[in-house]
Amino acid sequence: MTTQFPLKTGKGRLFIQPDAEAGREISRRKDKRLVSKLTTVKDAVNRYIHDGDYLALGGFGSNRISTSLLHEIVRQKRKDLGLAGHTVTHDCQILAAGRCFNRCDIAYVVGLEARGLSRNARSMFEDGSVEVTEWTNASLAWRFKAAAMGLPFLPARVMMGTDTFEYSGSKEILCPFTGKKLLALPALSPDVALIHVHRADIHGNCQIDGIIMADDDIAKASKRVIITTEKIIPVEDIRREPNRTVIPYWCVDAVIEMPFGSYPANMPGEYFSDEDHLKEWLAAEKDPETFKAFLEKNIFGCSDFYEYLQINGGIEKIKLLREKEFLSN
Amino acid sequence: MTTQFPLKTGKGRLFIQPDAEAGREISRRKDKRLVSKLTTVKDAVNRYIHDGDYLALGGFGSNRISTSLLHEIVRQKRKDLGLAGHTVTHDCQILAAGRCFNRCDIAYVVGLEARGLSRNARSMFEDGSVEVTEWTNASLAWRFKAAAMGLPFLPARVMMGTDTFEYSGSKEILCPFTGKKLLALPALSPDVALIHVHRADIHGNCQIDGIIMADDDIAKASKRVIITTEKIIPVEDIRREPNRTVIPYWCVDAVIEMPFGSYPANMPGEYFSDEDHLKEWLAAEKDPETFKAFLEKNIFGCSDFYEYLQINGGIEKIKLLREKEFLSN
Amino acid sequence: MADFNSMELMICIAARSLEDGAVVVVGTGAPCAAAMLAQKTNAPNLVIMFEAGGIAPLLPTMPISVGDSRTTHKALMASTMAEIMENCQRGLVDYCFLGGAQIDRFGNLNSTIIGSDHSRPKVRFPGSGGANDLASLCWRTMVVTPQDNKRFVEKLDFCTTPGFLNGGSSRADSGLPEGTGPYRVITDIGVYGFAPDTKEMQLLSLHPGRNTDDVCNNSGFEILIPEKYEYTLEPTEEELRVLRDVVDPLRYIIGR
Amino acid sequence: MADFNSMELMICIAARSLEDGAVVVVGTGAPCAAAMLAQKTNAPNLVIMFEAGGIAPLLPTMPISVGDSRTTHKALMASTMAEIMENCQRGLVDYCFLGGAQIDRFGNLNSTIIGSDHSRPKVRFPGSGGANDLASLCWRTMVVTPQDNKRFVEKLDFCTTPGFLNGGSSRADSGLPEGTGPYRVITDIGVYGFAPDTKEMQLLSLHPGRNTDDVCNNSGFEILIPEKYEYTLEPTEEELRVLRDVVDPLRYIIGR
Repeated sequence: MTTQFPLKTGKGRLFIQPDAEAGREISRRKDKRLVSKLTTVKDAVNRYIHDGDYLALGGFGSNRISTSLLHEIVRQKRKDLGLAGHTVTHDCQILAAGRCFNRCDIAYVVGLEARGLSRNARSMFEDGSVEVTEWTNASLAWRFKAAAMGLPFLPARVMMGTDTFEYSGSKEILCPFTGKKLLALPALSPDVALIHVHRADIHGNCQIDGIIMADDDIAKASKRVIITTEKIIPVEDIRREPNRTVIPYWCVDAVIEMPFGSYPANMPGEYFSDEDHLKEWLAAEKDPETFKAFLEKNIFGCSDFYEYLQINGGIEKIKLLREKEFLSN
Repeated sequence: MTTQFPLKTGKGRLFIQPDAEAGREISRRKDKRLVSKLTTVKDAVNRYIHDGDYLALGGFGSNRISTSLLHEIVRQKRKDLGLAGHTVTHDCQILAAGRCFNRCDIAYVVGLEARGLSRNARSMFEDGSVEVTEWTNASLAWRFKAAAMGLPFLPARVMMGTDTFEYSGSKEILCPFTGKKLLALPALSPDVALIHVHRADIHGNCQIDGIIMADDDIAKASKRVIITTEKIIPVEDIRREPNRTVIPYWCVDAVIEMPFGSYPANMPGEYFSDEDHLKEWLAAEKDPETFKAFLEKNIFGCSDFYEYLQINGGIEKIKLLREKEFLSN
Repeated sequence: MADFNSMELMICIAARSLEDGAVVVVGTGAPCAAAMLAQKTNAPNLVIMFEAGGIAPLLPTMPISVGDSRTTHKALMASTMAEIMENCQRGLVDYCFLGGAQIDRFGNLNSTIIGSDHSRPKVRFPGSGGANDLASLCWRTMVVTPQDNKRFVEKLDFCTTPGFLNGGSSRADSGLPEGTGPYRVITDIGVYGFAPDTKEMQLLSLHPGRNTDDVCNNSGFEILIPEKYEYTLEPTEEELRVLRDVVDPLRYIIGR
Repeated sequence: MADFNSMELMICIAARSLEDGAVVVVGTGAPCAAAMLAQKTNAPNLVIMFEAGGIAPLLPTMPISVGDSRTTHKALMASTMAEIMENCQRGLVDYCFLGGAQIDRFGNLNSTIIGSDHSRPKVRFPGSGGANDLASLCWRTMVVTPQDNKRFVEKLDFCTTPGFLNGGSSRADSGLPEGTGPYRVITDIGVYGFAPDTKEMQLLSLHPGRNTDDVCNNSGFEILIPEKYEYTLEPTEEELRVLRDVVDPLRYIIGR
């Protein structure tokens, strides 16, 4: 049917085929009862994340990420994961530390923005360990949105004319009304989404302060959603401010209360990123032995996230990062 | 170019052609400076609403509507307006009272939901005074969203197979990825939008409590936007809760502080609808002479909205409607 | 036998059709009453949505508009019309409830015009509103309507809202989401479903005191009467009590 | 002649290019410094957006990520990545600022790979991020970059982000929004624009102490040198004072 469009198609592989009917079946089967979904990081990773799954990560790289889940994925040695890289920075770096993924829809990877590039993550993309399809931040955000809207595709006006398009999985189409060229972006429905929020009730209704990035659409687009939250709040608090609900409970499969759970990344209004620790991580990657020891200390040698937090300064460190967040230091 | 799709096209007229490039020029020319846009209802209608303009109305018929602006349009005898009818109820009834419009994209018109049908509005649609194109609530909401997203169209999965499609201005297309049939909805960019909100600053940054209906997208889609607000708040209050900003200031051309400005319609968290007055209005329409006198009293004989509010009970009435809103009577 | 009117009967039947944990988009009136009744009887976890944006409110009383403040009273989310419709399009919503001025054998509905000239209709009705969207996108469409020859017609003046279109596989071929369509038509005479192959309306159960002549004589098209059909279970005392005392104490709906 | 380094010079030139009331999407580093400087000098009503969702913050200090909490400090709106990109697509955003590992004569940028085999690149860079989107959708793309033969190349290893593509009308033909494209390339040697017809990069103004040989010798492609070009005005004392004392007192950017 698509030969009706004498237009270009990107040659990148679609790791997830758009399928609105399959998406509908998944939404239909989600549990709509208001039941408690409280669990632990260990259990959630064990139960909901399998080798080969395609992951979407909430937040934006070094801001509001689910560090505790990412560490646990590495500890549980998940392999062959797919990754939506709509700006993944420290989160990508963590998964690269475990060499957990083998394919990636790339908008932005291996870099930590102004902080520099992750040597270890880069090596995975340079030595052929990772199959890549190229995208952009907007096109990945809109691919999630297409799935969230129950559509197989969304039109857009980016990427045309570039190699980014050539190595993407998108297609050129003509607007049925204006006859002008547009890009068609295939819906993206990840197997699992990991999202860290400010507040959630035990059912999974979530509030987020500050920018939402793409998390509302990711939650709706994904087959399974694991929420870590700074704080559990009663459902009555959700019902008091229904305008503040960003992710509704039926999207969510697991809820874990995880104060400071975005550390060492920034959590808006709570704590700033731990730049010293991020620098230490980047530096450790320069030497394989150093990096191995670093990971042993910070991930494999820790039984859980709080041990990791503790060895990096614990609550005292968080207090300093709070001060930094509120610009008092 | 569109003949590439051997698919059906609705025969309804598009009152506004989708044109993403024209929309971009309008966005470009909007004033982005933080200047005061405070004005009066009279001035705003006089300056921004011209005979022949195509209007979108915020809210949902008898909930959170810009009554003061609608009355003023009737008083200033605007003619030949176009109307986006994505559920217009009492608002449609007011404009029909002035026979102000001559074309309408219909999802829901002439009815006041459970309250019954407006005899006068119906007559306009039955005697050929109004050219109509059929749509649905979702398709109109998505047409606004397409324009808000800067796209000429959005795909959807509604309307197919029905007369609603046949009398619409939409087209069938094939999904470039799945080959399956979809509907294409042309973007809708109204000339003017009238939106009533809970709080706005003098620049036009708006907060809304409760459901947003389609107002965020309408504000972005429209060439000009007139905001009436229950209350003006300082810009510092906007900056204190940037998550609550639903309409950003650059969309907005005029801001009018208009407490109780949705009366006799519901304003969530402020006052319930005045069911007695709405019933009186519906009843008055049954007899032309009675209706003429009713309009003389309630619109033409009033110099402004507060005179209308005063003759219908004034602040005492609002106090009763507040009690009703809070379920205490 | 308890004493009840047809509206009470229809609401009770509709309520029973909603299983616990289902998601339903309702309008004002009987559908909303049915959803509230279901929540307070067989389906405490029923999720009620309103097309203007309200999600899972604790309804204190019957809304008068699908966009009024009752629809977000202690709601879990106050969203947008697009968000609700996208939830439906994404397959989240199990049921919608619709009515209409006319219905045909395939469950198609007309709420647009009476007359043959669209530009000069004899009667103009409100139009689709969200009806076409909900019937297109929700898994199962429920129709609650009084039954008579004027409403149950051989041919609609205007097909506002899709049922099974021309029957058979025509709905599936249309591009509308797979596996969707009319599920039950609940009238004051009986409950109807649709034949699996032809998608024609067929009798499922007869209400107390009704017979198949009532079914036939109150329809402009032939309703299939299978050899076996059920008799509608009457509303229980408990259902009627909750409906009358809790759901609609002022008899806005059941007093009609 | 005031004393300043190339980074300070580039930031001051970039800041001057932003007129009051314009909307700009910036990343971290020099572009953000330029936007802050503009706000505090010639463009108090400059609207700064960050691609992750922050809109019009009162920046207390330089963000370290385009998604960190500084980007919504006393912001007018905290939105989403999609919302920012849709603002760009709708034509709201006048300027974006980009860099890259390579740039060609038509202002196309590479931030994806070095090497010829995409599946086994010699060097993997982060990729487009939002660069392709912003350069596709914003009215004017500004590039701020040091200039040398390795960056200014005859042929990109990978065209991540559209400039004028193959020059001439190729960008307009591509489907990208009309009237958009690269506007200025600001380097440590000069400021460049693009020839109206061929869309090739051409010299607009030379920085103090630079000559046209510097322009040519530090580019892998021929930069057009028109008969008439300007000499860049030096940063004023006031610009340098604001940049050093207010915008970047810790010299994160200007100390590079």
